[in-house]
Amino acid sequence: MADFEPKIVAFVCNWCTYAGADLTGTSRIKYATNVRIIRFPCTGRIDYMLLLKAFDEGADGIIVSGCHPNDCHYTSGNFHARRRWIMFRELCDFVGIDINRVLFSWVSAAEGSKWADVVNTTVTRIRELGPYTEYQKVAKHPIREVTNG
Amino acid sequence: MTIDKRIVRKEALEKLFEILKQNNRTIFAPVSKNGKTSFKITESYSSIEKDFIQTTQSSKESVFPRTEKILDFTKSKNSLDAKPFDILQVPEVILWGVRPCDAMGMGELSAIFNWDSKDEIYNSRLSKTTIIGFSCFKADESCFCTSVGGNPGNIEGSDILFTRLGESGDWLAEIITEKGVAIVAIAQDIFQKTENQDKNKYLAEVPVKFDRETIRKKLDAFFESEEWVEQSLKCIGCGACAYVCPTCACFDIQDEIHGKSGSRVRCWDSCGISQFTLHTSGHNPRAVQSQRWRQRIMHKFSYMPERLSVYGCTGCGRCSRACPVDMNILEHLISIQEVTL
Amino acid sequence: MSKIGVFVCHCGENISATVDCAKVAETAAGYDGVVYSIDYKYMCSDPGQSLIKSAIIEKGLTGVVVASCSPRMHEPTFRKACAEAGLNPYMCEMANLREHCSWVHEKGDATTEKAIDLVRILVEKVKKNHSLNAIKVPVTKTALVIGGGIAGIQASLDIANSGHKVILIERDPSIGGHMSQLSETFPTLDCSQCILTPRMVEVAQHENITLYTYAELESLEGFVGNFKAKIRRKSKSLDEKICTGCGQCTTKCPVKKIPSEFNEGLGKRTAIYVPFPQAVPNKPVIDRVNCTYYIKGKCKVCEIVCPTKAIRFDQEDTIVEAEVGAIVVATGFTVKQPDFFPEYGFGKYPDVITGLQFERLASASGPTLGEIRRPSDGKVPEKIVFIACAGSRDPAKGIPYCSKICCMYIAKHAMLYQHKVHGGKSYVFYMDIRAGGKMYEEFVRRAIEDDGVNYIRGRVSRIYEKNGKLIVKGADTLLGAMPVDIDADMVVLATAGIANEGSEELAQKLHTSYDSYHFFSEAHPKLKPVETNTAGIFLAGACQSPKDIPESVAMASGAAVKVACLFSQDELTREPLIAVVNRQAAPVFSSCVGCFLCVSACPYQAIEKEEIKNRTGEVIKTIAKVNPGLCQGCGTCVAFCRTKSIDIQGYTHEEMYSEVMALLNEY
Amino acid sequence: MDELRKRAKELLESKTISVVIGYEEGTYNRTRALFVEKPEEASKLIFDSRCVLNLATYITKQEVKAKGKMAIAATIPVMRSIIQLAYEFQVSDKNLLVLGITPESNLMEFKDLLEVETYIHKFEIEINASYREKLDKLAGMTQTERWKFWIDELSPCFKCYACRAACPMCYCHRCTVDFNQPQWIPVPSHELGNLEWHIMRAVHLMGRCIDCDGCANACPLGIPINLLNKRLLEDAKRHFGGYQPVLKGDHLMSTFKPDDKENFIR
Repeated sequence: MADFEPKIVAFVCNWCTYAGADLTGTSRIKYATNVRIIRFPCTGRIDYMLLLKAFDEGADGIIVSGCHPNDCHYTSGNFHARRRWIMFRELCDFVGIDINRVLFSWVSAAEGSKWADVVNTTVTRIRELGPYTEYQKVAKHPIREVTNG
Repeated sequence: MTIDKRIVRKEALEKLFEILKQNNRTIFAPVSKNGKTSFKITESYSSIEKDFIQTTQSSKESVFPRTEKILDFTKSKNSLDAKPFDILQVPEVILWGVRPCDAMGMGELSAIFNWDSKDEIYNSRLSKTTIIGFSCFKADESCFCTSVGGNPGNIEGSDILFTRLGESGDWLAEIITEKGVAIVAIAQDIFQKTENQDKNKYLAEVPVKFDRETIRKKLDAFFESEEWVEQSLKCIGCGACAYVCPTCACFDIQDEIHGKSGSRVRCWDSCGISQFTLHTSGHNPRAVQSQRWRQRIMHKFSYMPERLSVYGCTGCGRCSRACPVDMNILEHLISIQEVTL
Repeated sequence: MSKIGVFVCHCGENISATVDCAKVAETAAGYDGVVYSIDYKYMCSDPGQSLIKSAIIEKGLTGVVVASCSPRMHEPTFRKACAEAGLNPYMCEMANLREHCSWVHEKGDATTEKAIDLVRILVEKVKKNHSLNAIKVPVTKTALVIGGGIAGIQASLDIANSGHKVILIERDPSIGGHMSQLSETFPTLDCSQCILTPRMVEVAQHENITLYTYAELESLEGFVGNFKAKIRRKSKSLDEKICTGCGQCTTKCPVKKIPSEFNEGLGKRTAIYVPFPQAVPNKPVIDRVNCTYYIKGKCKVCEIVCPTKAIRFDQEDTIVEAEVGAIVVATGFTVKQPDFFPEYGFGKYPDVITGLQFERLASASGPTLGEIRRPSDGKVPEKIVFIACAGSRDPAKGIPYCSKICCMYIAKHAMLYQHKVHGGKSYVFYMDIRAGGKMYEEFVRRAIEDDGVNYIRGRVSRIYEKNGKLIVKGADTLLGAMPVDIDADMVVLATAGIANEGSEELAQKLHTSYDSYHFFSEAHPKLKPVETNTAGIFLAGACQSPKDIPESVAMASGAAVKVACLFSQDELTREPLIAVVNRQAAPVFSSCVGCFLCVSACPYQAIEKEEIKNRTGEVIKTIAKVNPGLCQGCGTCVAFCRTKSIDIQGYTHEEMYSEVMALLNEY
Repeated sequence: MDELRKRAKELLESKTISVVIGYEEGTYNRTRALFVEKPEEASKLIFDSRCVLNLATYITKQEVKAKGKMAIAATIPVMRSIIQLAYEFQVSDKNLLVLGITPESNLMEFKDLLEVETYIHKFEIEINASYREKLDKLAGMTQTERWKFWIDELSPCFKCYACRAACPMCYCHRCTVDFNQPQWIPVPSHELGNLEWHIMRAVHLMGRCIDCDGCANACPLGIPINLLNKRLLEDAKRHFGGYQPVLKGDHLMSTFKPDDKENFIR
């Protein structure tokens, strides 16, 4: 899979991880180019449907990251998020979605190097797993002329 | 044309299946799974369900798929390039094991799809589908084809209709259309000449339960009846009845877009679902389930005969079997016939 | 049809060194809806900004994407620029090409591709953006200050002096708090009451301050600028208007043996009492628990002796409702009653006392009129031992933190003792001496060097009585943990400062958070030390953690300024990035079905019930409604709502969805 | 059964109740919902082991609600649904009287929903052995095998939404699938559309599904979609101590504990 460049979407909160990623920048720490960040106000805002959409549209991996427990700018958004993730992750596993492709993390505004590390670990992991063809086959499934049978 | 009748020996039926496969036709035949029988692309004769009264879903899907592409498009900066679905792509299909009520349903679908404009995609699918019907030697209490102008051995809609000749296990084949003749042509020795046979004694008993003409006439004055409310109170408004129905043809148009390219697809819809008539404004002309239920019955037994001079029901009884809350169409039609205005 | 402008910034070399900015601009120009796309050296510079402004005007842009640094850096800059050119500021988005791309990747195609993606994501988002207007909420320019200690007093005075109304409520009969109990104050040794009482009087006389003593917060509703507070004024069994505070009643009251709270139990008071001579207001209250009349139903001596007939035995608590715009919580702290030190024999030996009790002994207004006499027999102690960290810094005792003030007041105590008891010997057992602060270290040195206080670095294992002496068994860790026994006449425990009782309950009433020790939590440990997570509620003094006087006063003034800032505007403007529940035409009204599961998901109690009524006034539907004053825009409800009936402005379903689509598809 | 008829008759005669929701003999040896408004029709009411349809689905149906105060013949699953619906402000003592039917098929009338709550809390929500087995079988598969299993099981789904319509908790006027700005769930019933529809539904039923199997029974194509909900019930139990409908208190998914345990967030 040398020529395989994973597409990875990162859903992050504005106050901790986004700021943390900014710090990675200001500290000029280098990391893989495969990740694209989408900014949310809080991990509590991250809709599980968006994770599915990312896979639908061809993402090979997903990072979801926010404030450490007790650090949430909104006091408890991340606690709510955590509970949802716990359940949603179980469900995904049960329907056979490859949960190794979704990496959850807490990255604070002060953890610039951790962000770089999170990105690099994810990219390495996804490289090993390869493109998520299993899902994409279903997602990009050409609408069959006759869908029964 | 006078219908040519042939005998097909018990064991020869499988041969016919093989021959059709060799002529690389896509064959849809009834297959059972989770206790439900439905039409699936079938490779082997053995996998075909032989002992069933009726499939869960009708065979309409081969001519009117639940989801079908009608065009592809690509947007570029200030233009849009649309590529309509190429009807030449439609495959040659054999529908094997269709019950007469389903075959008859094709005619009713055709009436709908050719009512105002001619639906090219539908028509090409139908023209490329050969329907091999099998008469019913069994029926259940949901069946009422005989009340809606059909019967267990009805040839209407089939290209070839097989009727099992009792214990012998041999089959009477009625070659009804050109497509039927074409099949015989490629399997000459399977279709043997025969003296006239009376298939009726081998057919299932389906007593007549009501008279559709009476009902049609009655419905004209029935619109405001309380009966609709009575009947539909237990209806939970799903689309099961419409989706298993051989003649329901309502569809929704959806665009599936990925960036600059996408496809426009048509997919089944049902008048039983409240969103069906919901306006953007929030107004819903059919606000309650009784109005939706009324629409279903009126459409099949009043509007269709009126506008398309065909009825929208072939008595297959699928909706009654599929209904999660036991809305039984036969029961309701009978009570409509009996209730005094 | 959107007309989007894309402005790619080189940030000097910062971006252009690794990203091909021209290519980014060029590619963006190709996107549907992009009518203008350009790269420039410094977008944040004046020429850069005017580039954007003129494009908005000339091309009639409906949306702007600035591809430069982090929005956390320059979003305000560019949104302001857009606004100046007549484009709604919220139609401007920033793609973070610097912190998230050019600075973290090497030069190359992959880096430029990423930059292009980041731009495309925001181009697609901004197409879905809506013009938003800042939210305006009215402000009631009255502050509620809870707690009449030095912090509460300072905050009240500062707010009042900035021209705003203040309601100050105090749980006890008099304001003054702990500071009024203190003798002298470190590091200057000036008399606590002498510097406090003028402030107390000022509070009582200030035209902008309404003072309710013997009162507590009953409940609080509303949000920043618009709180509704219910205040319970406990019955004083007295008509304050006609009471002259002559003191007849207190001198005549037959119940004289009640331990005085003000004197930490070392002195006695009567059932109808004024806590201390300089109390404000200087009018008595009847302590119904101990009053003979309330117990036995007869006595009424006070009523008889009262020259103005001000006593009201049947008086009931009254509830005052007040509308306030901001709240300062200054409920202070208390000290751990060290009865959980069986090893120190507190309670068993009357001469083992707390630091606060020592303050009373050393205070001229105290039970001994300022002479250091031990409680048991009134004898002047010749040897006295002070034990630091009694409870503090002791996880085993449940108080891992440092109470901060003890090191200083112990030094002060020892010093006062040395000054008052000539030839007396004083010892201090300590773990570390924490004397950070102006003139603090010097103060401690003075105690050790000039006044000869013996500091012993070590803990005390136990105290027991042996022929009239308190044997303090300790160790000197600086002498290799050599055991030290001192036969003391008196022992003073510097007991840990802890959260006031009921602080947890109060925090819940206020919907603010509190830490694991039940001290109130500040919004940010560094940058928002006086704010809480609830807008409009501020903290002052030791209710946030143990503090000395200067710190409390400084914090109080800080809180006061925050309140003044709030009150300096007639309307509050808030970022409109908040949640809204959709509304539709009748008969739907809203897709919300009113399950109200969102209510528990909201960290701010911002979700209310809205009843939709028909013409005849009957409720046809009850749906959720987000209170724009309370909502902070976290969006937790949005991700939770099944029907997707709540959406959050600035991060809407459509916006976030199109970002994902844009990220992964060809455009 | 006679008790039920008798009580229904009384309630209707005394006009304290305008409609009694129960079961009647249906067609082909099936039972179905009956709405009794006239006392004399109370005799049509039946109850036996065939009565598995979750009648709670009807108490949020506007046409039924419109009739006035409802009484409902409620088995334990139905009662559970009612309590969850009450928690979500969809029914209340004001418009509903519960005629409980105990596992021994005895009538048990409840003064109010509080009593119903207390009663149902005597019974844990238990996943029966045969489903247990199915769940374990799936748990034993590899991720890819599970994926194949579900894609294959769900592919026949033609989105008639019978599962939704039959579910008492799916009372929303506008379901997420009907939300089209953006179109979260593809409308067409292709593999992706089906997968996402059923995942979404399962998520929305977390901490709300009382495991009545109504969805699976309703599915005309016999798709075992209730396995999803059952699995989530299990997970809720493992992670958060399980789910039991209540009238007041925290909702499993809109609340949290600061010490919720997980092992996957780094």
